[in-house]
Amino acid sequence: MSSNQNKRKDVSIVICGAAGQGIKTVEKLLVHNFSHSGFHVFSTKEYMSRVRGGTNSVSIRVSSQKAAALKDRIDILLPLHSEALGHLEKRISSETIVIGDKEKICKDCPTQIKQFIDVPLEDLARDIGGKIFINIIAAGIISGILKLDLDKMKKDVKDFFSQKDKQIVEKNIQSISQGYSKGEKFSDQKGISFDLTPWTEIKNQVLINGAEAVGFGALAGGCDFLSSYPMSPSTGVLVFISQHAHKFEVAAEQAEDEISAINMALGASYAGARSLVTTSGGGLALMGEGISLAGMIETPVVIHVAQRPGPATGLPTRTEQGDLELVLHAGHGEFPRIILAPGSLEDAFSLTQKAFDLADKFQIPVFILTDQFFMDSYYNIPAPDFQNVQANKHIIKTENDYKRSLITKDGISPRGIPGYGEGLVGVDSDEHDESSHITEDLDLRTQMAEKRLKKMDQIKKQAIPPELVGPEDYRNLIIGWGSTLHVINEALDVLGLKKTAFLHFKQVYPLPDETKIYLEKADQIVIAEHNATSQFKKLIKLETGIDISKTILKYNGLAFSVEEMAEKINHALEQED
Amino acid sequence: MSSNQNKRKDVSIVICGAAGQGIKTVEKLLVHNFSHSGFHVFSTKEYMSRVRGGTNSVSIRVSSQKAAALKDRIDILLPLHSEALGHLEKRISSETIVIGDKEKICKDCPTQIKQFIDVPLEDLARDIGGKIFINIIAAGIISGILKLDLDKMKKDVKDFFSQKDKQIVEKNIQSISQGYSKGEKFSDQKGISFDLTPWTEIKNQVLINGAEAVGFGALAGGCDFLSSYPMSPSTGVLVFISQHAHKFEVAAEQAEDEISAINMALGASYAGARSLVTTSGGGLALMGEGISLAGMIETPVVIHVAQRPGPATGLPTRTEQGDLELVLHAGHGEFPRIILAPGSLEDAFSLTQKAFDLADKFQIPVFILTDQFFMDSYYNIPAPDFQNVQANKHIIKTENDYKRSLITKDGISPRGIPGYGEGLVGVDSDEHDESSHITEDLDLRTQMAEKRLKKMDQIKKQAIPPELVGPEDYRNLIIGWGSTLHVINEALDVLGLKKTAFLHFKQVYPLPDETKIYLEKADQIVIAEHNATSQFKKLIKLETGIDISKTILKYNGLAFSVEEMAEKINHALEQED
Amino acid sequence: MKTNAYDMDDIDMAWCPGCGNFNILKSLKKALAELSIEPKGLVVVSGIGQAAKIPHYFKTHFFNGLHGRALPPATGIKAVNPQLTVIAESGDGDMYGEGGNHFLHAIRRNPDITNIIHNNMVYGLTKGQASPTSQFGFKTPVQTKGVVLEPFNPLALAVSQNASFAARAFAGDEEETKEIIKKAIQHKGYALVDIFQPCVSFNKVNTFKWFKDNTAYLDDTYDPYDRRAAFEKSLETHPFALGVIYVGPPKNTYEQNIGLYDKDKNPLVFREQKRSQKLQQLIQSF
Amino acid sequence: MKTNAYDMDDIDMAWCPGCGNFNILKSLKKALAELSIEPKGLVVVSGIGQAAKIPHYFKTHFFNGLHGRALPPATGIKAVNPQLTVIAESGDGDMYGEGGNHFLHAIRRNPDITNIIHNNMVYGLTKGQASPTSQFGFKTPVQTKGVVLEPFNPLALAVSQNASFAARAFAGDEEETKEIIKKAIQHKGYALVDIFQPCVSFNKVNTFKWFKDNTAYLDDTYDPYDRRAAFEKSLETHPFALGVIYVGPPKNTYEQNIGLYDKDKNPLVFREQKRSQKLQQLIQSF
Ligand SMILES: Cc1ncc(C[n+]2csc(CCOP(=O)(O)OP(=O)(O)O)c2C)c(N)n1
Ligand SMILES: Cc1ncc(C[n+]2csc(CCOP(=O)(O)OP(=O)(O)O)c2C)c(N)n1
Ligand code: SF4
Ligand code: SF4
Ligand SMILES: [Mg+2]
Ligand SMILES: [Mg+2]
Repeated sequence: MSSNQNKRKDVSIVICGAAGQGIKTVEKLLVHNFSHSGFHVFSTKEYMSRVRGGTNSVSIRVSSQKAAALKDRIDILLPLHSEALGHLEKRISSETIVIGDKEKICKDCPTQIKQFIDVPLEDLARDIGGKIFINIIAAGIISGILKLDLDKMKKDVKDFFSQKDKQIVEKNIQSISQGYSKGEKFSDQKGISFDLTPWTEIKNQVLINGAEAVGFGALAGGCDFLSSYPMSPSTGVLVFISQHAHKFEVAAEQAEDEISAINMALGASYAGARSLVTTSGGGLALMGEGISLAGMIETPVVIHVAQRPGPATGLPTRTEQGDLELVLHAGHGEFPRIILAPGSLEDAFSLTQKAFDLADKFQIPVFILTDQFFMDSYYNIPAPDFQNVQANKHIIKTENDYKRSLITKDGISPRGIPGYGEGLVGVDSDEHDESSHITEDLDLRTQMAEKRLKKMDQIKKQAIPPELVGPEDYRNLIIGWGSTLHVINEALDVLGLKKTAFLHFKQVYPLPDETKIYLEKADQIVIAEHNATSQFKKLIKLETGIDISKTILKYNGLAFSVEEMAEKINHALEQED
Repeated sequence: MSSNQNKRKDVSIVICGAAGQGIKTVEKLLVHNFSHSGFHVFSTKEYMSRVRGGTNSVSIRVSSQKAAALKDRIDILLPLHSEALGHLEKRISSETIVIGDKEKICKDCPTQIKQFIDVPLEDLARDIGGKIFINIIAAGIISGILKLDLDKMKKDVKDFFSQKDKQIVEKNIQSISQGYSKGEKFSDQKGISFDLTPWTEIKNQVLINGAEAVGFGALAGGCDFLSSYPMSPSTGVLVFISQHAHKFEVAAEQAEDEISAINMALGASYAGARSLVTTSGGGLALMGEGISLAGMIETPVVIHVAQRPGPATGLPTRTEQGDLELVLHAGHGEFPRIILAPGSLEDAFSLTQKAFDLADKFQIPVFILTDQFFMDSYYNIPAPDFQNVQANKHIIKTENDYKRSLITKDGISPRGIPGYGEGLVGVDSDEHDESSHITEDLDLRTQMAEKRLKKMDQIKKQAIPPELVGPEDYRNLIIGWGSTLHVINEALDVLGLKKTAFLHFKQVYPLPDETKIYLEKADQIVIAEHNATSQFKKLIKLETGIDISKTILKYNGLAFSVEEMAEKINHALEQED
Repeated sequence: MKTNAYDMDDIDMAWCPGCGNFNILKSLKKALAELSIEPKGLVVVSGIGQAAKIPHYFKTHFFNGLHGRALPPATGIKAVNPQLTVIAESGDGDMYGEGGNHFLHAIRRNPDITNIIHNNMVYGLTKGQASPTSQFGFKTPVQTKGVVLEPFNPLALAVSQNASFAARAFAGDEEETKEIIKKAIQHKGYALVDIFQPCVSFNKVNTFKWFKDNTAYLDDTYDPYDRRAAFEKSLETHPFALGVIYVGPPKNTYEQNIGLYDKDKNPLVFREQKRSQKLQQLIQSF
Repeated sequence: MKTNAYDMDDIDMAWCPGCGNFNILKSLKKALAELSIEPKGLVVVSGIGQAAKIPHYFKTHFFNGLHGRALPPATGIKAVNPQLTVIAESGDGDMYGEGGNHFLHAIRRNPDITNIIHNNMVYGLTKGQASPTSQFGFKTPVQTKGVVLEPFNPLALAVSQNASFAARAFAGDEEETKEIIKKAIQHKGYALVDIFQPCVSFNKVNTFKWFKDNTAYLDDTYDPYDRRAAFEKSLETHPFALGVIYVGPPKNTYEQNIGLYDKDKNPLVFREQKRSQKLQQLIQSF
């Protein structure tokens, strides 16, 4: 590669191996060092639902510009076991540099491989002390190729293994060093180099994943109670908050099941807490009755749902956007709700924070809808602003004649909590009077039903508008929601179409009125979603009457890649209507 | 009342009292005798969620023609306690003949009452042996007025109380007789009479309620396993089947909770049974995950959902059609389902029977959607046809290489069951291969998702068309679904509008293609539903693109009356568009 | 305090005349009065059923939630405001049937709540199906040949999972029931009070008389701290033992275990949380 | 029969090398072989978790259902086809956590199924959170200060509810575990087999060695028919007793109680039901 012109400003590195081979550790070490070196970094995983074995991969992009979506293209591939090359076959091209134990890895090598750097990883590792060091040697090789700061790298390795024996730490440092020098050598000998411009600002940015962003948002939103039952891919949020529960004075409880989780959360909210529940589709399917209870007793709760492919157990560690309709309709009877679907980590932070405010303000369940891809993807963002984290819980001190379910003009009853003021605070899952006592007064029933539903007016007025990216005078409009934000953005960047814009929804329900206006302006609309029945398309049809005819749907459990999205958009736009 | 011209051909009788006063017994005795005498009879209840006290009422219509909807008008009212007249105030007119203990019942009597026949019910009862006989005396009075067959009446009383002491039986017979002679006297003295023409055919008809009709349908449909948890208003079906379980060789089990109920049912279906679950909205909200499982393992199950007002516990003994959207979307992920909503008792029978066939044929969950009004209403219908009750379970004898999840052209895998044939039969809630073994082959995932969804094509083709009542060349179209069939029919009869037809849906999902054609023919469309957000209207919009602008909605827990429906239809049609 | 401090005016009670629920309500009000627990400091959490209507019939904060789900909200409330006295009260179907899993795990979690069950051995509100505690042979419209399942034994279960307190009472004896409830409320930690309650409408077998004839109070020599003895007692059936059957070894309550009330007794919900700086610190470590 | 009758070709097992699950699979296959239970006559029902993957690893009919929900389908299967041997098998989180209520009520219902729990005292598949049986102080990414809940005692619960059979085994001893499983399968009625199973990936405390050091087989003098003794045994912890801890008094199974198999042994699903006439008769009574 001669001139900087031709060099990539964006390197795509993939490490692939079995569960238990430590590719997550490699990911952790690399992404932090890339970002420390001033590069933008994006990293995402696809993995099987098992603890050992199988074939998993981590895709890391290092770039001079912001990159936050998956690319199919692989510049450097480190296969750590014999299934890896087969597993990634479709993504390997003649430009891919494969680095690995040729003999072990390459039984029947994909023919398109043109650049193979044979490194006896296993022998190297064995010399150091055993196969377990392969992953750190691999991390070293990549650091060497990209000329990262070796001292920083060593320090990180040391920190990372700080719980282990001194000897183990030493051997890991040895591994990283050896790998590094190999990498440096390859880079020089084979002329591997990239045009990566470091950007000092990045050092002040933070590198987090979706689970952490939601967790930070919850802490910033004043969450002080969490009850959940572990379920992939939502467990990251449970773990994050549990880790910091003590410091942030959060009562965090692993419930015996999801039904308990949602009902505990409602108890805590009733008593004045800001409660969070985190789960996935299957868990949510068990919480329907509890969600309906939240609607009836007008008690706030924030529910984070990280989607994975269904039905039933489906593919526990894969991604999908297949639970939108469930979240829209979970729970029997009729009551308001809000559904937010972050597209970026910044969204995840700010929307989760906001969710607690909305829940308290309207005394309703508010959903944060993410997915496995979102939960497990890292990239660097400016540190969120933590100045404005004082919660307004909309709680009043009660008087003697306090009525929890008072019928008011806007449908919102002033919220009292037990033990604060002179009043008694009751809530009732039966239809009830203004004091929340059970009633069979059927005129009152009508009033109460209307009171609850009336809140929808205000909620709709305050809906977060969709974000338009691209020309205002678009003829083609691409629609996406939630986690497909970056991939659609980048695909459109790649395509460079003139009259095409992208409308991204981070609030999917209720939809703000301007939705229709945006859609009516377009000649052609294409919607992209990670499900088989285009659930958001249906919602848009229902809310705006507009029937989007072109869909880009993927539901094999893997996230869209930039190339794939670009090709599909292109194809869709070229198709006859 | 001089000429037969002016006499009513349709008598509306209401008995109103507290839970525990035995008005259900009165209802039972009367309706059977009316029908025995050759009259059409319709009877419906509205009652509070309590075992004793409160105010409940039974409305009975006796008629020369078929009558199967609630009328507001009351011809004869028997208030059994002091709250009764207040409770029914809006339905009482100057034509209402009130029969009762004036002093006890009429503290501040509604002023519109013009005809009060004062009977010292309490004294009469006390003379016989106690207040408990009031209800039977009341039944006697009505039988007397309508000149029913006293001997038959006595015999029924005897049968009804056959479990009790001989003395009690005697006193009840005394009560019926005494009431009867009072009634006869009133009829003669006050000239109360009606123009009821008996029709001998009626004697060959059967008088059943919605719960029994669903139950009969299930037995005829080959149901041989039932697992459910009691929940009003669905418990009637559980009770009906339990009562006859032994005779019909049904394994009927009261489960520890709804989650167990649906999962037990799926186990039984997997093993080859025809399984039924009966519940209401709250119970269904707990079954979402199980329903999703049915979708994933492609195992048939029939789920009867008797709706009541929500959210949460709501009004347990009242009626609503508020769970359509929940039934549509219960369960995470994407898979086919069918939702049937009987309008008549005949429908309840035939659709429930059919539900088992559909479930087995397509290996999916099939829902029967009813409501409290439907469950608790009685009328006479021709006895269902039980000739055609041989079930085709679509089960094959397996071969050695049997694959339960075989990918076929139409998406339907031949259904084997364990222990029948040589093959092994597996099902898996994870994504799986054709042998149902867990897989992470993501291309296979796509194929499997498509296989499951593909069944929807055939299902849609075979959807039961809506029923058009009225002129083919309608300009106005009234839409209804499920239990509002008769009330809309009768309201339109009353209105006698020329260009207005009624389109009733007994299959609400998926909708057959002709739906759109029907709707497009109309200039004006009005939809009537028992909910606050017009859920079926939304479904129609989604499926046909047609946005119905006029709605008739009621959600106070009471069923529409004929008068109310007529007035609202009239009003809606007169309104500007 | 006086019992009438809990009285509400002009309420329409949905219980049947003669039902054991009235007795339990009286005992409970007396117990609360004698312990000087003000309505303002009390939350009654209930599920759905006839028993579960109890918080509508006296002055208290209340959370009348879902069928079977009284214990989870009670736990949530206690976690964020341990200063409240929390009672979780429902019927046998609610607590042991639909809510069985929460019952099991609440015992293990040990929140400082009093768990009162109106055990009428039947589903009252839904008109008379068998409940988990229905006795062998009990006939109902659903169990047409009589109950065949082993009757659920809540006391034995509580002992088996080392519940911190487990007692049985009989609604027919208001005075003793009151005493038992008082002990349960005063006990720190999860306290089970299973109360035999005649249902005059749907249980014609287990009547006031039946319960009277088939129960016997523990005598003074009985040692509730002996787990094995408690287990034996909990298995005895005719008569069923009444009184405090088991008190487990001292242990932390759930609220204590949360670890946020060691220094600061102020309930979580009343704390002025200042998080800006902590968040700033935490993000720096990322 | 030979054990290899259950072998499947070319399967990719998702368990970690060294995991106790492999031992259990071996014991189970041997037990089935020795009892001559053919794959064709066997249904294994499981939930979700590492343990719950077991029916994918040997020849059998299987219903791999939802997390926590193995017992209800197992019961449903048995109801309509009692001729099948039915095993409900899952992990401790699945059976005692999410599925706790079914566990409780399956014991009461007494279907003739064998309920095998791989008890590794941790949630394996979801990567190491506490399970109901996790011991005090067990640290995890969620239980950062260690487990504070009373560990769930399945054996004591089973005895408390008069389970018809309850045993504990240790995966480290394939031979004895096989014997215990055989007894459980042969037992008519619900049979619990809780098997201590080391999880080499997420439980570094309760290892093969730990289990070996902290368990002891019941000796020959032990009488499993004595409920009180069984209860005492079930409470002992260091060592935990291994073997058949309790066998309840003879009683009907759930399938027998259904009352449809007294005369006709033919499974419900194979009966040619002729209902036209019965329906005709029934409707006449309306
Ligand atoms: C999810 C759900 N399932 C079922 C019901 C119906 N239901 C209400 S109360 C009840 C049982 C009542 O029995 P119990 O708890 O013993 O209380 P009791 O009425 O006897 O006091 C049932 C099954 C419900 N409300 N919610
Ligand atoms: C409704 C639902 N909630 C949560 C999960 C996630 N989940 C899968 S397995 C599991 C726990 C596994 O632990 P255990 O049952 O002990 O089995 P092990 O993996 O240890 O063998 C959980 C929480 C799920 N699949 N479904
Ligand atoms: S139904 Fe039974 S438990 Fe309920 S109030 Fe009446 S007597 Fe009491
Ligand atoms: S995670 Fe634990 S239980 Fe699961 S296979 Fe691995 S070692 Fe076994
Ligand atoms: Mg009860
Ligand atoms: Mg486990």
